[in-house]
Amino acid sequence: MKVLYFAWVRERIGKAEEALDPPPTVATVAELIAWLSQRGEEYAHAFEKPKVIRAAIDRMHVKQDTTIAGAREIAFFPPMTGG
Amino acid sequence: MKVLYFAWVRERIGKAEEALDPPPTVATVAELIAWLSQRGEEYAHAFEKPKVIRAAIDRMHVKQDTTIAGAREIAFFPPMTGG
Amino acid sequence: MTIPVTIRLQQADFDIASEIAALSRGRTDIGAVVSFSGICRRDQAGGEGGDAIAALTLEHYSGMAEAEIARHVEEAVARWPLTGVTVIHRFGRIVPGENIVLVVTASTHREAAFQGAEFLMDYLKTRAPFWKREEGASGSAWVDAHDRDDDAAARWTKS
Amino acid sequence: MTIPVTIRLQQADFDIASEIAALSRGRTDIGAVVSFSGICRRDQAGGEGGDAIAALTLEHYSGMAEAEIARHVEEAVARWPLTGVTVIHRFGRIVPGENIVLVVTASTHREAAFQGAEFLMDYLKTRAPFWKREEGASGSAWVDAHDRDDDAAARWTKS
Repeated sequence: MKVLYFAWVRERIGKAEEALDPPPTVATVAELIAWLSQRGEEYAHAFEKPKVIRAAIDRMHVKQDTTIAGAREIAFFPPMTGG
Repeated sequence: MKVLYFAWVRERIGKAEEALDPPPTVATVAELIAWLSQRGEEYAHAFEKPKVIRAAIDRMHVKQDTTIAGAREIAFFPPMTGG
Repeated sequence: MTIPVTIRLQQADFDIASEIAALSRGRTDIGAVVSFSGICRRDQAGGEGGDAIAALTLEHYSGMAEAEIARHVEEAVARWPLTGVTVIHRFGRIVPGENIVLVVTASTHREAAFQGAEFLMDYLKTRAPFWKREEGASGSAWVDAHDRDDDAAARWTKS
Repeated sequence: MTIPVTIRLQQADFDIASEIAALSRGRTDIGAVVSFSGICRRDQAGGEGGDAIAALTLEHYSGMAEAEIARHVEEAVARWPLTGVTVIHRFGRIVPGENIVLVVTASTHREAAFQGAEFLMDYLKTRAPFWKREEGASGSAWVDAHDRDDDAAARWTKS
């Protein structure tokens, strides 16, 4: 699946997107965040406060208990500050 | 005092303004309306539903129980429909 | 603090863009500008499905209208942190598609700009001394006041 | 009924006047047009009295932002009798005094135009995937989300 990062999540991780293939035990958005946090210091820093992180699956806002099965594109970002 | 009429009050009375000198027994706006209604058919027609009539003294909205003592300019008109 | 306030009653049309620009040009303390323009519709005010109107004629109480609008702009400025207000109301004959009224409010924040503009429009609809007469195919008639406009205006009354 | 809807995300500035005109030109069924323009302020978003900012940079999630805004415009059109909606949101670097966002709503009646514009602005502030970064004298920082924007957005939730 394609994973996208925006704003300070992107800056901390140091990239805007990557292709990832998490193990099948990673079933939900929250589990994906936990799995990503193990991938290195930059990920641990980006996801240090997981409750702050917002997520979208295939360009729709989702809660962190949402399953990631079938997702083609998952995005992580801070609370939005547009307008 | 100067008395002004607007919209259909003006049309029914047939004039936009006039100078009037009501007797001292006419103390309030409501009493002035009653006194005006006696001045002819056109006035009776304009003021046939006195509760609908709005009034201003010296360019401020007033209720009909307001005293007219000291008024220089009194205006009568229907409910406003601007905007 | 004095803020820029423009109040104009005029027969001529107005240019919304230049009025918005005039409130915000060269300023960096304004975060939000709300404009409301009221436009003459072809449908009769009386309801849907009525005769089409050919024009509106707006009568006003000159002198009182300016003073009343100014008082209500002052009240809006006292209630919300506005950084500028413009109110323009036309009078005379206006055909469908033409502008009737413009309110522009500027503020640091959007809530104040929206609330100030709504307050002033509700006021103009119910208390400003203007009267509309509609010209239709079957003659002309004064527009009746709407209860729902009074209800809208009543929500601003401090209890 | 299909109504004119324009949604644009762009780096370039926009012209408020032509957007308002585009929604109302040649139509005689529109009685009210509300426009909201959000402008980049020199004060920091963090509060009064902070450092002045030199610029904002707006990042967005291309693809999601357009789709999300379109869904919310559809919701606004379903909730209020709107006759036209325009939403323009800029991205990239924006200096104080420049436009950031524009919402224009047209309707037969003013209440719908005001409510539709406020609903869309509250949505854009809280749920549209845009992020602001401020450049100041002492470096640059991402803007924090405001609780009061969330509160404003929450009032539209149907209970």
